[in-house]
Amino acid sequence: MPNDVMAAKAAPAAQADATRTLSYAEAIREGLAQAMEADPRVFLFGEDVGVYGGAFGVSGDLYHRFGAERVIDTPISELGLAGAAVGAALTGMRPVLEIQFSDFATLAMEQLVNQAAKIRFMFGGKASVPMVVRLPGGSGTGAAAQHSQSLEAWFAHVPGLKVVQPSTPHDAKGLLLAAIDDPNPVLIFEHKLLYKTKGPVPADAYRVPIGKAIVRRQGRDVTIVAASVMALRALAAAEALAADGIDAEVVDLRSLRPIDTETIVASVEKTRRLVVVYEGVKTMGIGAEIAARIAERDVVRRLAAPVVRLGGADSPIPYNPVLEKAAVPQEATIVAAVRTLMQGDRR
Amino acid sequence: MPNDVMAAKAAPAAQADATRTLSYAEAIREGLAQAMEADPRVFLFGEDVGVYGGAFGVSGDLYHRFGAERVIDTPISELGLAGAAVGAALTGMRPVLEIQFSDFATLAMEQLVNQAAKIRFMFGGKASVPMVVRLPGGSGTGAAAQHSQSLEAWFAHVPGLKVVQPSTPHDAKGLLLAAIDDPNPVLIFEHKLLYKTKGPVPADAYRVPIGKAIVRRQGRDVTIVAASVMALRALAAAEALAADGIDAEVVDLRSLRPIDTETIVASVEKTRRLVVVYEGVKTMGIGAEIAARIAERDVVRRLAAPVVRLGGADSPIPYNPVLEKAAVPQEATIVAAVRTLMQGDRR
Amino acid sequence: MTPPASATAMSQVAAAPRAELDALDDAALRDALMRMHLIRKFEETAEASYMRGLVHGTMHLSIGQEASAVGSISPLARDDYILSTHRGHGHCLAKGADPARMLAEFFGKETGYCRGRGGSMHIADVEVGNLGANGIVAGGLPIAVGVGMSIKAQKLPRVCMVFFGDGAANEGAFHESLNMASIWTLPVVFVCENNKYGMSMDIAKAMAVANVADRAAAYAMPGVVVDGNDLPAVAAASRVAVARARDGGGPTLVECKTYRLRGHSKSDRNLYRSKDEIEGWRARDPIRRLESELVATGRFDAATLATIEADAAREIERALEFAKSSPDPDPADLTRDVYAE
Amino acid sequence: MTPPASATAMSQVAAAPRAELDALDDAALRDALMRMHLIRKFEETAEASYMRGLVHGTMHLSIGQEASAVGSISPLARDDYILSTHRGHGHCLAKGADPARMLAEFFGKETGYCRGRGGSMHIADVEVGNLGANGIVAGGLPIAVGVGMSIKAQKLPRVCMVFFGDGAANEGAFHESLNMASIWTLPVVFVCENNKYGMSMDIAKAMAVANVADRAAAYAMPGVVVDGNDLPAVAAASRVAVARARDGGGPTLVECKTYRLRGHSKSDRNLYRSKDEIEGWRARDPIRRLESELVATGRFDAATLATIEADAAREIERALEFAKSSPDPDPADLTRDVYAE
Ligand SMILES: Cc1ncc(C[n+]2csc(CCOP(=O)(O)OP(=O)(O)O)c2C)c(N)n1
Ligand SMILES: Cc1ncc(C[n+]2csc(CCOP(=O)(O)OP(=O)(O)O)c2C)c(N)n1
Ligand SMILES: [Mg+2]
Ligand SMILES: [Mg+2]
Repeated sequence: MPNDVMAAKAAPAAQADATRTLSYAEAIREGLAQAMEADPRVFLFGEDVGVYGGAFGVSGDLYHRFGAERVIDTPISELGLAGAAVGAALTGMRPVLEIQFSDFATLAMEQLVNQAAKIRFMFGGKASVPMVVRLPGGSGTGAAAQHSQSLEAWFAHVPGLKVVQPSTPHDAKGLLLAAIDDPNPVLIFEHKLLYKTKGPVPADAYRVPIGKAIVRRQGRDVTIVAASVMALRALAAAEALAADGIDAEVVDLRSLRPIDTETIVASVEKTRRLVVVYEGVKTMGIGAEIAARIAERDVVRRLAAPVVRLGGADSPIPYNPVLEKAAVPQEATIVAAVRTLMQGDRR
Repeated sequence: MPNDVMAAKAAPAAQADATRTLSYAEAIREGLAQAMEADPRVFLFGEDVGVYGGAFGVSGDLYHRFGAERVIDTPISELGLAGAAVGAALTGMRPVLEIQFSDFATLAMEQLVNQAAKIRFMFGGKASVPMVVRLPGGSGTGAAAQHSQSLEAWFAHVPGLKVVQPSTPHDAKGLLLAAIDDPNPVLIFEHKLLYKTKGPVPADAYRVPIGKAIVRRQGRDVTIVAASVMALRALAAAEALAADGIDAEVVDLRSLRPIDTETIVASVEKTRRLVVVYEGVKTMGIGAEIAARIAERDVVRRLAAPVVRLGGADSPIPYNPVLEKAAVPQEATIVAAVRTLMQGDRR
Repeated sequence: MTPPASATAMSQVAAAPRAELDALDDAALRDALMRMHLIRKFEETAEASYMRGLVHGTMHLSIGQEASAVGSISPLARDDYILSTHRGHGHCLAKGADPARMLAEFFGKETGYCRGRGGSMHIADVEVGNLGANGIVAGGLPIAVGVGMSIKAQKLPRVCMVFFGDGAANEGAFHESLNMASIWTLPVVFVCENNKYGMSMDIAKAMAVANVADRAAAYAMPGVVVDGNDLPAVAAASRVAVARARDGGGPTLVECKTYRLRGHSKSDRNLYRSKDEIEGWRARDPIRRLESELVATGRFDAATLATIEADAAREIERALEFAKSSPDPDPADLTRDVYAE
Repeated sequence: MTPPASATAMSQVAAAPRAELDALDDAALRDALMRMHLIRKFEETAEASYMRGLVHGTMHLSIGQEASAVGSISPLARDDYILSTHRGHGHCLAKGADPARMLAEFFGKETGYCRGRGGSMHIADVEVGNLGANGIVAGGLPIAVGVGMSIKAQKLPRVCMVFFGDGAANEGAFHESLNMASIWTLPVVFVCENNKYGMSMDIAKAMAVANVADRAAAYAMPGVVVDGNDLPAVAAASRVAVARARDGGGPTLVECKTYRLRGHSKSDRNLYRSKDEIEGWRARDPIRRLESELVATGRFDAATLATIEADAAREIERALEFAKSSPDPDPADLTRDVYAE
């Protein structure tokens, strides 16, 4: 059912027969390969994307298929790499940069935020910076505080950037191809826990539009807005809640900049209840913006209950696996929160 | 009147006689001097803070008063400087780092976010990082897109950091001294437009507590939450609105991490209307979090109108002065938004 | 840092023949001198306009550094790229910008290079390969690496020249960029304009080596020190570096020792340097120095020099008129150019 | 990079007398050998525990690099500081950590050095001056500058030693840190453990100079290359650098040429290097090499060596028992140590 909704919106029926089951990592690799085949301007670079095949195996055999000049192993120099993407994009190329863990974008903020995002505007519209940055993020792998962050909200705050966060193999490929087409800098937050998840992926080089959320599950009683791995947890929670007779609608954000406010508002208009689920730290995380967009619209006065935000704990991600799980929303957290919300016994 | 409220909360009456009128820059300088006099562990460092006296004249004569070993001119190496603050703080010093423009913190995010904010937690509580970073921010000086940002929301998203944003000379000094006392990393976002503004400043080394907002003006009809220069614009707007018979309450946030939710909620409980004013980009700016904190509390269902967020435009800060003003809320913007809100004819 | 020995020597023996000067024909010299005058007069006019409140914000003047900008850029073709700095008016004009559209930008006008959105610190002139000034110290260096990768990937016969200051050489971006340009043999020329200070910080306090160029060895790339106030010398050094880059030889680090005669920006009180030092360098003004040498060697006569200077002055007057009379941007367009469609 | 010539030579002529070995008395040698065994056995045990699912996440083993850690740290006193890396188990043990509390940390236990919050990549042992491993490549380098400033400001007779890899030497943080340490003459020793690869990236592709130590000249600081698999040689080089730092002479960059015999992390398939290369380096195992030399020179007999190794093995067994039997943290404490009060 969720996949039907998705397919109807994103993948034309004609390709249905050419749809295989791929992992998220394989889907991204296929997208990269198709982009490189179609356009000589596209190249992939980053730490260990070549011979090693990428820290998470995403680039895999691309180095052998496209050669060392289009799949480029680099020194460990994140700031320089981000700047190199800017320079290449400014002068006719379509660079795709992998930043090995999204946490290391902390070293590249200057180039991403002061240069990539602003050059077009600062130059009065006379240049554009069509670059893509892939950033594996999120917790759940025991990699501790410096390798598990969910920093996407920072970038959603920056005009000039686009930010997407695919939750399925289908979207991972389609959003990547849309990002490579896009004349603006696009950041793709991939989730480490998703790389091995599988799903249907059309064989052709389809695009998933940037800026459009998708209703993964239709429901009457409550809207759950989430993205990335949290969208999958929300879907699982919705199935569990269905057993209780609670019919949850699940909106997968997919894009964090721009945000598809219309889809969210339409859903909340219907359900009159909103739960936002996100892995980033709760305070100033993406759920703050979703909640605010509801709070500033008339629908806020028709809510059956206050908005519920389930975000990351107010702490760095701990190493211990039990603590690590406790630090971000899990399926059970979502189920419990929605049950409480529906029962109306709120804090 | 606003000052009465403030003085009552923050400055003991006993020091009233020793209160002078100082500029915001002078108040910070006095705080730095008092901290350095009282504690040999405190030192100031950063680009051009010495002989030059600071890019905005904040350190002034401190170099001559305390010498080159406690007021240290540095190379242009923001990442290294932030790390140096971490190392000094870890081993017994109380460093105060000036990052010449807050925009350059983009180069220092790694050390601020991965190291300073997380070391205590990652080490299981066995160390602390008592460092202060001063960051002049904001627009209004014609310095264009790379020297005018308001990035404080990023840091408010990071557990382990504290973030303050003083709007008056009084708070600039008092929050600085509290920050230097604090055993955690504290970021102070100063506003370039405020450095020359004047106000009453007690002579003693008083503290303004981190984490406490202040009601600058009491009112019945609408709550305006703002910080830094926007708090002053909100106050001015409130006076203008009073002429229309609209009685606005103005809450000056002062701390962005932690946020004083209680003060805000109490005010909104009373006025049932909320306008959040902030200079950072509207999407994912600090107003998103304030709006969300209301949206997730019961008071949301008693609002007389949806929340209004006035934030920075969805663009980098332009150079042209007319565009530059148009890119962030001004007094007139606030007045107009509140009038519309009170009239009830919302979008 | 006292003025480089060669500079002192040169200002006295300008009449002696030398290869660097001989390498430039009359047209090249006329062009170089014209551009140096344009830069000087442009900046003087911008400064006066600032004083009169016609320009807001701040600006960073390169008065005294004209030979470095013009000499370095002289071997570049129109489709070669440059990346410039906050002190970039000279680079922009040397690469061929129209001073009228530059000044219009300072005035915040819609006719400016950045339609009033960028101002002095972000002037770009993409059509002639100027990929922009930069408000971030060392911000252009990593971008140059990408431009070099792009040139190489597209197999174009182009070169990218990136300017930065002595202060910028202590940013991490410097290190990462020179390293990448070196390992990938990119067609990039790194030009350090060492004017002795990073704002108020004396280079002698900011780094422990005598020359920024000494750091080239850390990247196995040639490092060249040149008297940055000596136009023929700068042009000669740049020619070698540009040829090397264009021929696939990889990057070079060229350091031009020069001096800014004005303060760092409009708020500088010069507390960190002496009047004597400033006057010492004023005596080595790159424009007057080239003019003396041209007269002393008999290449140009005084009348020719006067014509060149007058032409430059007229050009800048025209620019000022254009800037003043140009329209302001429409605030309704504020967010128009944030994203490309 | 073939193994350094001295390494090859050394493994053959270990019986010849040499100053580096003579400089270490029996107690020092016993201690060094003990620590190297501890590191080796600790990591083998950690690896086995990982395979058995007792440790989660990932870990970066330094098997093969023990001489570099132990030799470098050998001249440090308890109150000297170190800053370590993601490949930091050796540094931690060499500085005096209890392997039981380390292993407990890997097991995520409340008795671990970081109470289970940090894991392998963030182990710190502040009481003995170990300011922590670091998950960010080159992340410790800027921190070392601050520690150096702190030592100097407090006029303490201490030294800070910061470890980093060859890959880290291409981060901007490297450049900024060495520059600041140099201009301020800080008591910092920079130890680069050059194990030939940054993850899969061969140093020969990642930088154009032959040695990381060649970059020291860019900061006017001594740069020393040492055979990192030769404990007495590392100890000797470190002694000089530490003494220089302690005596106010400023920083030194010491480069230990070594090799990691295991993969980069637990997910490495070794696609970027040959079996031959690995085996070539295995023949230069720093522990066996020191043992051979000790026997050949008659310093220790085989029985003594066996005792040392057995002692180390017992210590690690005890550690494993401790780690296994320790309690887990209480999830209710999750946010307890985010802020200091
Ligand atoms: C990253 C960054 N840090 C600091 C500044 C503030 N700043 C602007 S110019 C400057 C001095 C730069 O010195 P140098 O590179 O020598 O260039 P110069 O101004 O001498 O031409 C400083 C500190 C900045 N713009 N960017
Ligand atoms: C800033 C940053 N970039 C990338 C990584 C991922 N990473 C971890 S270790 C490593 C290789 C480091 O190489 P080197 O410095 O030589 O140390 P080694 O692993 O060889 O000991 C990489 C790329 C990281 N942890 N931090
Ligand atoms: Mg300079
Ligand atoms: Mg290595």
